[in-house]
Amino acid sequence: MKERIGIFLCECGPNIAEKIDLDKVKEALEHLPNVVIVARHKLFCSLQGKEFLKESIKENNLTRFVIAACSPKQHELTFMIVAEDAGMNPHLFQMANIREQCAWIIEDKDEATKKAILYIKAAYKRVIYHESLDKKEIVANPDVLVIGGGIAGIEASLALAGPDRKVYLIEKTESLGGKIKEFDEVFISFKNGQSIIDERLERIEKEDNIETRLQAEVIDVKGFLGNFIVIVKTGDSEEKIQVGAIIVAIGFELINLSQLKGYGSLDCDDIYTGLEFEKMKKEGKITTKSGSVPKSVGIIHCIGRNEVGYCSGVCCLSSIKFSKYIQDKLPGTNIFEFYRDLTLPDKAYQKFYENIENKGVNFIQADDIKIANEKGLKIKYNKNKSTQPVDMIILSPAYVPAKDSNSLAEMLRIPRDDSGFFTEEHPKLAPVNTSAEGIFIIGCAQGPKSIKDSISQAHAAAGKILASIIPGKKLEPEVRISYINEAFCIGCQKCLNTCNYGAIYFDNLKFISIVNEVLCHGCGNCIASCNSSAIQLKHFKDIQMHQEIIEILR
Amino acid sequence: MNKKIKINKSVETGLKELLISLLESRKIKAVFTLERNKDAVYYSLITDLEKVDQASPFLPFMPANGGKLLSKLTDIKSISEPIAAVIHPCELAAFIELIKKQQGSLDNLLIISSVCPGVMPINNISETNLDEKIKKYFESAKNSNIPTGLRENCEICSRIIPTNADIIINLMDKDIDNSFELYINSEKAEKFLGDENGEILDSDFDFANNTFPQNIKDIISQKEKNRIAVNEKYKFDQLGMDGLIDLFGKCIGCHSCGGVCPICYCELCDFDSAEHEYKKNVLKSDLNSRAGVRLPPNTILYQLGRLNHISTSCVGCGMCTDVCPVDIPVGMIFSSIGNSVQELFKYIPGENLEEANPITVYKKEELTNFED
Amino acid sequence: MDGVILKAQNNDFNKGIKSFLLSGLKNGVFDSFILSMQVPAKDSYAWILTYDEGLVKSSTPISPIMTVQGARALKSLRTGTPTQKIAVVMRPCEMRAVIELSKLNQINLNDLILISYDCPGTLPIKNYLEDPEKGEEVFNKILLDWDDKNIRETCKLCDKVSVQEEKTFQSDLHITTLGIEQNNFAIISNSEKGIEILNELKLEIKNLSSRDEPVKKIIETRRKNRENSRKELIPQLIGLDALSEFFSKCINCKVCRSVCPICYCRQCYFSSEKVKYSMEDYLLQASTRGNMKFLPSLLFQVGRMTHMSLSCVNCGACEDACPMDIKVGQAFSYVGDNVQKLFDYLPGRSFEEPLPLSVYREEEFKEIEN
Amino acid sequence: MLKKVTANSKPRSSFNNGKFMPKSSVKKGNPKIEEDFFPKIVAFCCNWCTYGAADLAGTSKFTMPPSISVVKVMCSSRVDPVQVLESFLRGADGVLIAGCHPGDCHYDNGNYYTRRRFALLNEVVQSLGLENDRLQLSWISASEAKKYQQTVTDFTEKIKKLGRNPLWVKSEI
Repeated sequence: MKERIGIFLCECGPNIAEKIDLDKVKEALEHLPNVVIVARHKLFCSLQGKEFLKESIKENNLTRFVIAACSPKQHELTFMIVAEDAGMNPHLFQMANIREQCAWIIEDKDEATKKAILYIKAAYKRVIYHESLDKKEIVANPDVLVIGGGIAGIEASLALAGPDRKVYLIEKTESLGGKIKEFDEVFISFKNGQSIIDERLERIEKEDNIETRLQAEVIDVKGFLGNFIVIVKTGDSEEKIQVGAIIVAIGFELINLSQLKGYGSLDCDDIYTGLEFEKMKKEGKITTKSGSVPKSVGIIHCIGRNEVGYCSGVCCLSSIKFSKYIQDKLPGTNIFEFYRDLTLPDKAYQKFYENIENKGVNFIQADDIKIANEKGLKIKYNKNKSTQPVDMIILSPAYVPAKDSNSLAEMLRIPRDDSGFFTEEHPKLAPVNTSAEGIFIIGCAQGPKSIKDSISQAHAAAGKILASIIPGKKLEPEVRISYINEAFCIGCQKCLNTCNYGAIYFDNLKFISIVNEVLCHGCGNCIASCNSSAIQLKHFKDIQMHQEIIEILR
Repeated sequence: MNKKIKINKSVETGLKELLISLLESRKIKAVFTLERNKDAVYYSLITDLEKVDQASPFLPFMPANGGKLLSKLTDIKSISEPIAAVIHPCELAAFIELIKKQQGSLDNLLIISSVCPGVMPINNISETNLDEKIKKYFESAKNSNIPTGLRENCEICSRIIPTNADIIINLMDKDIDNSFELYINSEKAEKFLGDENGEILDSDFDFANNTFPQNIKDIISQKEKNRIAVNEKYKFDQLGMDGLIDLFGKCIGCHSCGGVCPICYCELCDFDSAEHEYKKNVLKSDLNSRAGVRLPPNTILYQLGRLNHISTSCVGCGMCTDVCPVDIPVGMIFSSIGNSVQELFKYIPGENLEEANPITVYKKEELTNFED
Repeated sequence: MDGVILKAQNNDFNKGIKSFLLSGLKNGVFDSFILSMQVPAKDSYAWILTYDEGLVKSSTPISPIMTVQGARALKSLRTGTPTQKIAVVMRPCEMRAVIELSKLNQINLNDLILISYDCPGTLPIKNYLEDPEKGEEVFNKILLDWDDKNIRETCKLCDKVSVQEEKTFQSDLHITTLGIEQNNFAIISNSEKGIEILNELKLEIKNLSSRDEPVKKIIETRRKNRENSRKELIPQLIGLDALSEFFSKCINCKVCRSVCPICYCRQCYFSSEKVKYSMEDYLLQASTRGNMKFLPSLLFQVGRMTHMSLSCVNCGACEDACPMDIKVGQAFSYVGDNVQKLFDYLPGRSFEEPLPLSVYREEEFKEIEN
Repeated sequence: MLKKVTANSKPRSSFNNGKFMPKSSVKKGNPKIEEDFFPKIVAFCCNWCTYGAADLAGTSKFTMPPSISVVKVMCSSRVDPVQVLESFLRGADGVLIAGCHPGDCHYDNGNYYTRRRFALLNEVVQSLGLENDRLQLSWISASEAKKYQQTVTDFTEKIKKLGRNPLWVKSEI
């Protein structure tokens, strides 16, 4: 069958049309071999645009097409669907990005036009070598592994477990609940932390489809979305668990106070971290070490903020909550809250703060807190010019990543940021995903979070999993993947070494390498490792890149 | 079409000026011809008139078979604007053979060739007295003698007339330093050439009917005699197994002969493919039956196999001999055996674009003498 | 260094080596051999795999020329060897290529016993072919006096001629003639496997310190040769003008690649459709320059360097085979030295050293990022 | 469009001396220095980071010299040194490989391989005395649109100073 190629130029409203002379572009493309139509439209991603594209494909019996518009990151999927609607394989088109890479960045219209022509010609040369790719389907295991039995992990487990989905909840310590158990009261309901957990533990107990492993840790992870194989070590025994997705909810730790310098003496009596104070409150009496009731309390925010380089964002609220504790239990105590900046987002926080302040808590902005133990505790600030003696100090140290995050990141092959927290795939668009498909990060594992946010994230990740791994429904892995030209492969296995996914194996009988289509992620590293280019990546074949290079260098 | 143009200039000057004028009038876009730079000689694609000056179209060397190169130039798609190519008769023949295998196209190519006195082995280019040698070469050609120091293959090549070229120049012409003649051998050539180039005369060559002046005929018959003499020297038909082993015993299996061969156009040679790899069990049984096995194996199989693949199309250019690292006279073997195969099928490679390669067609009543 | 001393009557090392090999055959430490042997027409040498005593006796383990680089011969056993204890006698540069190809899974070392020898270099094939009989005579003299007048240019620059304290190549056994008393030669165990074999043969192991001085001396001479020759080579090679002239003679026959042991690919990238251009592409190129060499050769030459220079063992096979006498071996060895230094890698030095491009460190090459 | 560049005149072949020499009617050209030189730069950008940065730079309407032509690859490790070399020999005045910062590769470790391969290529090119300044490896994450603009602009300036890729006008290569 003779190839019939269409080229479509999107005006993108005024975005492209005003910056690129599309008539000139059209003229330059019309004579290309096998091009049967060059057409433009105001907005191909609009309803009418898509309809126009679909009809043009049908009317002209197009076998392939190029669409010059915006970034493929934006609308490649849109046009794939149109192609499919028009009855053609959705992989037989190529986008040329003439908006982000021409119209919007090149000032001179002539230059932008020239460049657009080069890009479109390059896309035309590439599309010739595109192949129809068929969807692949793999059966996905609906079960989920949740690492970390804190509030986020518990919440996600509860949301996910059901008759056709098992959840394995892995907890390092001897009990579920995490840090929240240690909170006496939890903003905004001022419910007891333990009771919040207890409620959930009861539900977990009743839920047959949650299997909990306490004092357990993950020691190996293999596989991919839909088919992970995880080795979990509980005590001395190891077990193999097969799941389709993994949620990481390993929480946080407080920064180690001994690492901190410049705050003066942090290791004196009557200095407590927030968690220690919660414990004291829970036990019912707030006293100094000598057993007396404190007359004045200093609460210091932002401990370690300079060292970690970020605002933990949740300590302000809990610090203010401590004032409430003290006001409730020990009315009349002088309370001093030292802060650098107050972080009080959300609809309820500001009101809470104003309320506390009105009740007589002193809020003092200070950047240079020093604690001295000279005949009683003293908080110095304002370049040592001001001094506030207190009976007790409560510190709000920064949240830092949990200890296991490093080894876990390596096992799961997910990145961490400079601070050591796991990195989400995109801070706005994919806040609970990671770069590894099927692995999610929620709660404080990805950065300091309030309980509320942790729970939201737990639900978000659960929602993502529920929507993507539906029992009985099959998954569609990447189809633009590597393949091997058996005639050219000589079996040196360099590609095996470079593949990060174990997606290439060696066939001992044929003496050649073979690509596992499900495991391949389509990065193309193997191709650059193969000197004879026996291995190729669909849609990024050597010949396509070669053609593209020639075209753009014209 | 039996016409020729007489140009009153030395052959090289005249040809270059002609090419320049064709470039200048934009009748052609580029010239494909030999260029020499110190001790390097290569085919060059020239678009700039000034650079035509540097060309050496008649330098008696063949750095690569021009037919193979033209195929690389035209195999993706035919040329859109005309190009003139100055090549040797065997290169043209190879090109035509390649076109029959869909590896190129003559469209828009203006082929200029010469009645060929032969070329020298490629490594002679570095010789110190080269200019002297070249001078002698042209002296001999002018006097209708076979120059000395040619490629062995050229000494036995009788296909010295490029009957398919558009324009043919006779280098075996006494007067060549002062005037030369361009034979117009196609309609295409007529489009490019006219009165403005020189005096139009009737031709003394009849390429269609193989009628040539006596001096050319003499050279051809001399070369045919040479071929018979060489056949007698090598006795290819009486080699026997030992003779074959002696002949190819040196072969190191580098497959370079195939690499430079214009007829070997395959992307991956069958003999380099996995099929021809020595398998463990074969090796084991070979070793059991023979006591010794040569590594790498199949050197003779490669030679004989390649002979089977290309002998009907072998043009005897001798590129293979020139590059053989162990000095096996590959070209002589292939040319001689190729010649007998071609005689059997009455097929001359490159003679006629329309004529199918003999092993791609058959007649019901033929070759019955091979049946028992 | 320690080793066993063996007899070689009339300084005929080949004979001595062969009787050592045959004693190994008798004792069952070897069951077959891969050796160099004169071809029937007596004008060249070829590799032969044999278990036959007669064939071993007529072989020439140390041959005057390098026709097929040994590693290329061994590569044909890629899919499996027919026996388990094959003794392979090859030059140090061939050994190094064997090690490299084993890392590329082209040679399986399990069934091979690698035996290297002190190599004075080889004759240029072209010189040898002029008069094979005389060539042999010349070479036998070189084996004794190590005079490098008649050996290949690339061999004159090779400092990896023998084993020494500083490891430069890996083999199992090494035959040494340098610094050993007349009419004798010695065998050094160069690996665990080698030690086992010498033990099994129950040979007396002696100290061979007498060879230290001569080995050091020859290595020094070779290094000096290389330094001097580089001085000459660099202005011919480096810089665009020099480089393009250096390769302007190249006729794209790719013989250099065909004889290269490291170029193991079944299908070369540079002969594939992946580097094809259309007429328009060529014309564009030609018209910007006015003229262009057709076909251009620099992409092939420099591209091949990026493909194989990390593993280049400087065996000189390419230079010996080049019909245009381009100093291709010296050019590749110069670039190879540089890139190998960059990655602190020496091809063939050890079985374990991984190929530089198959591994990485997180902290490295910061200086090349921008 | 491309301007015609005349290569340095080379010594004539001795064969052309004397009688075979045409009476040259053509004038000799001198190498011209190009005044308004727009370099051609090929930028191999990884899909996840640098292509994203380029998109963001576009969306942010950061103006850039038209010199850069982007070739999208899924990962910078897809870029074969030979492709860089090919771009270089095919007339690119500069070649940029850009991907995710080390450690941030979408495929975990691809860019470490990229860096090794680049180091090799760089060394080969440098060893041969070709202008390795024309090759650049940069790490630009998806959010670093400003850095992308800066890199592209700086690299273009650098190449402008270096002038036309001399490889492109050499006829013997």
